[in-house]
Amino acid sequence: MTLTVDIQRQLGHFCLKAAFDAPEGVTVLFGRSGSGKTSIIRSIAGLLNPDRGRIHLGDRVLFDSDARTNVPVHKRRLGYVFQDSRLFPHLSVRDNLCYASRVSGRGSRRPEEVAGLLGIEHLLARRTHGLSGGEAQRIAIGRALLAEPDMLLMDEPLASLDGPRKAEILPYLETLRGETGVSILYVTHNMAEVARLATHIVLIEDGTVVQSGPPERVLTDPDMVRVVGIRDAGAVLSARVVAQPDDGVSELAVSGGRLFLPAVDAPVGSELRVRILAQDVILSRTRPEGLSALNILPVRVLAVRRGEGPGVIVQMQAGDDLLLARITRRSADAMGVAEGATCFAVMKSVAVSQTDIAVGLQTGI
Amino acid sequence: MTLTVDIQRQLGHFCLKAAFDAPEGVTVLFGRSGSGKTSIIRSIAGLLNPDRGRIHLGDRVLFDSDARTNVPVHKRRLGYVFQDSRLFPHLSVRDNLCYASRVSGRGSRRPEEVAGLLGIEHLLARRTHGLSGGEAQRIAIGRALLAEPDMLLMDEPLASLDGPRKAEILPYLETLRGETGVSILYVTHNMAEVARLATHIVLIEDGTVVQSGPPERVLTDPDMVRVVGIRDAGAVLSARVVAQPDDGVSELAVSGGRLFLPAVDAPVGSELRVRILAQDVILSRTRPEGLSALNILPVRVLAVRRGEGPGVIVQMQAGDDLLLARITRRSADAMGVAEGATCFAVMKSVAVSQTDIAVGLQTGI
Amino acid sequence: MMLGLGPEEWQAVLLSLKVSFWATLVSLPFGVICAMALARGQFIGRDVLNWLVHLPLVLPPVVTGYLLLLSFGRRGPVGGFLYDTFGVTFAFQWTGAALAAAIMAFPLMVRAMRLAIEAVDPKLEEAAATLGASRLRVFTSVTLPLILPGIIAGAVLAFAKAMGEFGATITFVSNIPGETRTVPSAIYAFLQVPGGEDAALRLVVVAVFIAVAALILSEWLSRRVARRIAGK
Amino acid sequence: MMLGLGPEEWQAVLLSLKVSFWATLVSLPFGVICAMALARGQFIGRDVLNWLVHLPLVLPPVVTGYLLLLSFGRRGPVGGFLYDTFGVTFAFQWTGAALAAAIMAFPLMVRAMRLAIEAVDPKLEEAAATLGASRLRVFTSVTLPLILPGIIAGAVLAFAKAMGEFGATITFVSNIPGETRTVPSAIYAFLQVPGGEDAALRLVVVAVFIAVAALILSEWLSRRVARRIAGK
Amino acid sequence: AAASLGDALTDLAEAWQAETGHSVTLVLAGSSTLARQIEAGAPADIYLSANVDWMDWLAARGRLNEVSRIDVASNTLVLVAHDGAAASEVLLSPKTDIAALLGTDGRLAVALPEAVPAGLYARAGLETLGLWDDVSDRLAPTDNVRAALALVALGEAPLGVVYATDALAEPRVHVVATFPEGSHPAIAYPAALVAESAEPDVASDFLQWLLSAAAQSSLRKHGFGPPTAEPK
Ligand SMILES: Nc1ncnc2c1ncn2[C@@H]1O[C@H](COP(=O)(O)OP(=O)(O)OP(=O)(O)O)[C@@H](O)[C@H]1O
Ligand SMILES: Nc1ncnc2c1ncn2[C@@H]1O[C@H](COP(=O)(O)OP(=O)(O)OP(=O)(O)O)[C@@H](O)[C@H]1O
Ligand SMILES: [Mg+2]
Ligand SMILES: [Mg+2]
Repeated sequence: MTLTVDIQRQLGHFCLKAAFDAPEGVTVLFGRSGSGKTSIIRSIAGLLNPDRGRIHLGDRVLFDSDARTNVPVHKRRLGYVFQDSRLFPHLSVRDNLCYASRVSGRGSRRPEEVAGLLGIEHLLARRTHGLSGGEAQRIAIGRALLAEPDMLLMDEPLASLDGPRKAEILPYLETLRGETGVSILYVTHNMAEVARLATHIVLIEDGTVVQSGPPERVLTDPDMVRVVGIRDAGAVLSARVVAQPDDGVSELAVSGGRLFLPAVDAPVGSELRVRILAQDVILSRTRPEGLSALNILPVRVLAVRRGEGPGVIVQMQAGDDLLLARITRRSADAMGVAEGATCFAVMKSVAVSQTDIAVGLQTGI
Repeated sequence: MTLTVDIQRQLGHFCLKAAFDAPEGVTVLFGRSGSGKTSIIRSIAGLLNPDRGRIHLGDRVLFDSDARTNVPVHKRRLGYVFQDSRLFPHLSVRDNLCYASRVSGRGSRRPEEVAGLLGIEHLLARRTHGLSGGEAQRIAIGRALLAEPDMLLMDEPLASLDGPRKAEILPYLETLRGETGVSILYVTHNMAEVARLATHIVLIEDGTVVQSGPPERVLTDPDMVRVVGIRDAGAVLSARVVAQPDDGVSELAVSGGRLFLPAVDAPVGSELRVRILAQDVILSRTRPEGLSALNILPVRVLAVRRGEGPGVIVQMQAGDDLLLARITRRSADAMGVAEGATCFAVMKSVAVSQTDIAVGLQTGI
Repeated sequence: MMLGLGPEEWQAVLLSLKVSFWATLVSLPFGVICAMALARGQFIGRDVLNWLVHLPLVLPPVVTGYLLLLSFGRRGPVGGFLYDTFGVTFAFQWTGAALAAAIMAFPLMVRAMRLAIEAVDPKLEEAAATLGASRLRVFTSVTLPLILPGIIAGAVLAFAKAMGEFGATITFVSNIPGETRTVPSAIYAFLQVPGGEDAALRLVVVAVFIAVAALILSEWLSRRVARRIAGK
Repeated sequence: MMLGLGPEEWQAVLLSLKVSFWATLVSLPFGVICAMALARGQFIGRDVLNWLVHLPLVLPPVVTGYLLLLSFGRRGPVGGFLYDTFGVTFAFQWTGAALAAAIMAFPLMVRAMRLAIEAVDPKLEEAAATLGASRLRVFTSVTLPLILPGIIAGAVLAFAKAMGEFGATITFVSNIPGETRTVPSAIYAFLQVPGGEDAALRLVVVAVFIAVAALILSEWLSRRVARRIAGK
Repeated sequence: AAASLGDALTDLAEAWQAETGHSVTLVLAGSSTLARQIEAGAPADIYLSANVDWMDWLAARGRLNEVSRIDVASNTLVLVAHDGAAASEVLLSPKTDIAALLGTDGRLAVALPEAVPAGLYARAGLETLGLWDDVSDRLAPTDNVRAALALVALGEAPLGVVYATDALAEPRVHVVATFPEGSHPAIAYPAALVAESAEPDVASDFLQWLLSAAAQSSLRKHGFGPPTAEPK
């Protein structure tokens, strides 16, 4: 089910004016603190009324200022995991989980099952006082899941979780999507979560959508570096394993050449995604000598963006793929990196980001 | 000022029994959700009374059950940044920031200065309603900083911040420590923050301290992988830049050999720290051929830990340093990796983690 | 018998308990509805409702009683209507005493509940709505449990006030032994006759005892409930 | 003059305003302290304090007035002491009327404030303490502003109740024109004589008008303050 | 019946019940309250008032069986003092310096002189004696005569004007003077059958019985005088 959003709303001095589609899969809303992500999600959930606009989910109209449609919150069938967990203090953990099925009959899953997946079985009989931040948030996620919504709205749901727990829950969210076809609209600051989960990205800045599309495209737009943050900017490329020789170094084909990665745990022929951060790419006008086995791709410079600070962002074409590099202004000038120039991109580090086969193989989150 | 903690407290079924020192610098409390981090910090702040034990800060006794000392919260001179921001709703943002100096005369810094550093100047005149999660948390940080405490207690202060903002605030925290000598006790789930900030690590599990010490040692203890999480486990090594040849590949000396990293932005002779994740290290009994330029270090296996799941964790000695590798059980068996075996560690990826000179050079957070 | 209460005095005590109990119980739902409307409602007449509710607090009880007599008396418009259509009569019956007590206690009840409702975090109600709870379900499953301490406080306050109510009651339904002579009326009667002070004092002690018991019970209940709804 | 109030009636109205105003104002700090003690305190005698505060609610006003007379009268232990040491006397003075009104209104005031205090998030008080605020500063800089709506509600409730207080006042300080004849006492006097209803009605209208004005003012104030403390 | 007759009537009711087996239910409240309630349809058989005006008021509204109207008893007005020694017997005459007896700031306790019967009688008596102007601004008017008595009993007021019956039963006051006959209208207690009485025959018997020697002697014990023959 595709979610279509086109809304406007004035909040104090802040003007929200967002239009985007969230197709099936996991759409990540990404933007800096205060950019309006929560306000958008609240509008979709019906907790904030847009001044005007439309919100459709599949063929259901949730809101339409022209047609004066405004489906009440409880009929929208959306699961909302709040930034703060908002557990009901007067109910036990189990009753919190069962809340949706109690009030609306929604949801046929047993709470134990979901609790098991979230590692909160031992809390079921407890009351909510004294729960740790992470425990509370896991219960909140479980509660929303058990409502079996058409779409899950998640507002930084994992921010208070520790790494191992995050890593455990993420695959469950993926499975959930695969199993039930429920789409997810996901707000996060965490680029690793984006790379891991996103099938679609919406970049928000100052209340407006500045870019949206598949991660491969959005993340390699040099204008987006400012929004994404320099440390998180980088490309996501599709790759195929072409050889797994005995020396433990796997050979991957990308559209622009070959990459060599030690011990990629996937059979020859599998498709996967690799993530190359802009800060891990350096440029050279000549093919570096004596470094034959380092990952080097010939590229053509598409754009050079100077930001504040000493660095520049270079967008390059490598085969059919786009790459980003962040180099110092000084070396950019010295090397004569400019639009149209051809050079070589040297990758300090390449991370396997997501495969279609084995979900267990991702980089650390 | 060193903080010494040795406390016990029963919380429902949960038993907190923690003893550790937090020396000057940034001590990171690291542990899974529900392990008792917040409870420890609350005890230090005086918000939770231990059943028995002692808490000293420098030569000040904050709590001592034997001597019946229990310094009241407001006299402890500790700044506390809560997991939830806890802004005062009846005060403007500016008045929130100035709260400490208003009630206690503590703090001589101007709020504008701190607000500038945290990017919240434009919010100063506002009231707290409608602030985004990140805005609120930045104000909470500013409020605690402006109290000019002897030690800052920070409970996942950056969890709700976006990457760029985090990256902006972190150096400020470092500067702050450098400038004022204020020590920080920092709770986080985020391994990148740990690697970036920690001068000392305390690992908590189920309410007890399982390990504490400098990051180099704590993070390479194979028993700790369970606590740290497999994706975040890894070594931090001290390195020195020994050559910066023209081809753009810097040569770094570590105690166990040489590492080659493209374009490390530091002059020859500088000391820095590199971070090598366990999952980025593979092992080979023979020196891999045809891969001369890859980073390969000869190592001796110190310990092999089998966990649940298909992987094993191998702790190795490389010169004076310790390394961790995570390999599959199958290959460990096939290769005969066992205590005392010598082999070669192949690094898929090495990240410069922290230098003594340039704080701007760290890996993405 | 304890305190040496005579049968007539016991009668007054039991009657007071009955009157106060029913006054509280019957006005409870109205109190909750009023409090909700005042705390959350956005409607014209909200202010009018508000001061109507508070009227019995402001008026001297005698006036309230007199107004009740005028309207609910057997010849009053409301009383006549109720009598003709339902055969219900308040005048000079214990039900009338309960009505008077309920009306006098109503502002206290509503105030207490209203404050409790205003203290409920709307974020929790939002969360409930997103989980599929209709407005009514949100109210019954989240708001109501969370304001329980306020409701208890309101009810006990109303009960205590009903126990002490005198002016409106005696004016409305007089002071008929066994029917409308509640403890305060009985105290009044004793104070009116020479030498009745001792009997009055005995009744005062009983009244205080009952009220204190109710308060202690409610404190305990309230604290238990408050603990529960704090998730402990 | 509007409503055709005679000078004596105006005198009663002004006196009632004065009495209620001072009764409310002077009892305000005590109310806050009591409410704090009851809401947060952990001390022996807490329950005793609680029911002492509630006593005037439960007792028939006449009894309260009589007890006041016994203790605060010129020959009562408290009254005598106050008179001997400070020369303060309550008997037959408007101050006595204010005392009676304050005591009758006190339970209402404390209840309202206590509920407000119990609704304050202790997390904010914790945060204030970590920022260096002593207990007292925490109270004045965080708790107090946050309970302002509750204080206003309590004060207005008390004011309204004081405006309507009759039984205890007349028993304690009798009904002296210009000194202790408040509006309710005046109304009572009118109702005692056949044909006095019209004059009583005029005063009732005035009383209602004043109370409604106070309520509306307080609603408005309360809402403003509530908005502010919600951070809006 | 008027509340001030309560004690005596209780004895009479018991006596009559012993004699005839018919039980009597006494409803005690202020004369005005009862009159209004009977007007509103209260289920009463006999109205016994302390006040001729309210009797006339009801009669004018046709609520009474006029023929049955009788005076049951009479009373006298006395001046009482708290301190027997200080205010030894005085003779009430136009020359009496009541102000001096009151001391510098003492007050004269009376029932509301413009409303309550005892107050009306007291005012008339004082006016006749030419003392009214001396004391009119030194009064402590109360809502009923018992409250005035209590003020004197507690020593809050040094002097008071009350019924002889009240003074008789209160050991803490001393009768210092009796108002001369004729200084005020005769204090009569009229009684009549209520027009809508459910059991007019029994009620009428009781009314007649009240004039019997046995009943009258019982009333005498309580300090009441014989019904004045004076036509009303
Ligand atoms: N009621 C309001 N009045 C005034 N400003 C508001 C209001 N609600 C939201 N804002 C402003 O709108 C902006 C967007 O807020 P929002 O909570 O949607 O941000 P966000 O993207 O979710 O941020 P974060 O990642 O920090 O949670 C913020 O600058 C906030 O201050
Ligand atoms: N008052 C209490 N009663 C019962 N259990 C409690 C109480 N307070 C804390 N706990 C339990 O103690 C454990 C530690 O809680 P704490 O909040 O310190 O964890 P944490 O390490 O901060 O977790 P997180 O990273 O999720 O915030 C949790 O399992 C929690 O449920
Ligand atoms: Mg947000
Ligand atoms: Mg915590």
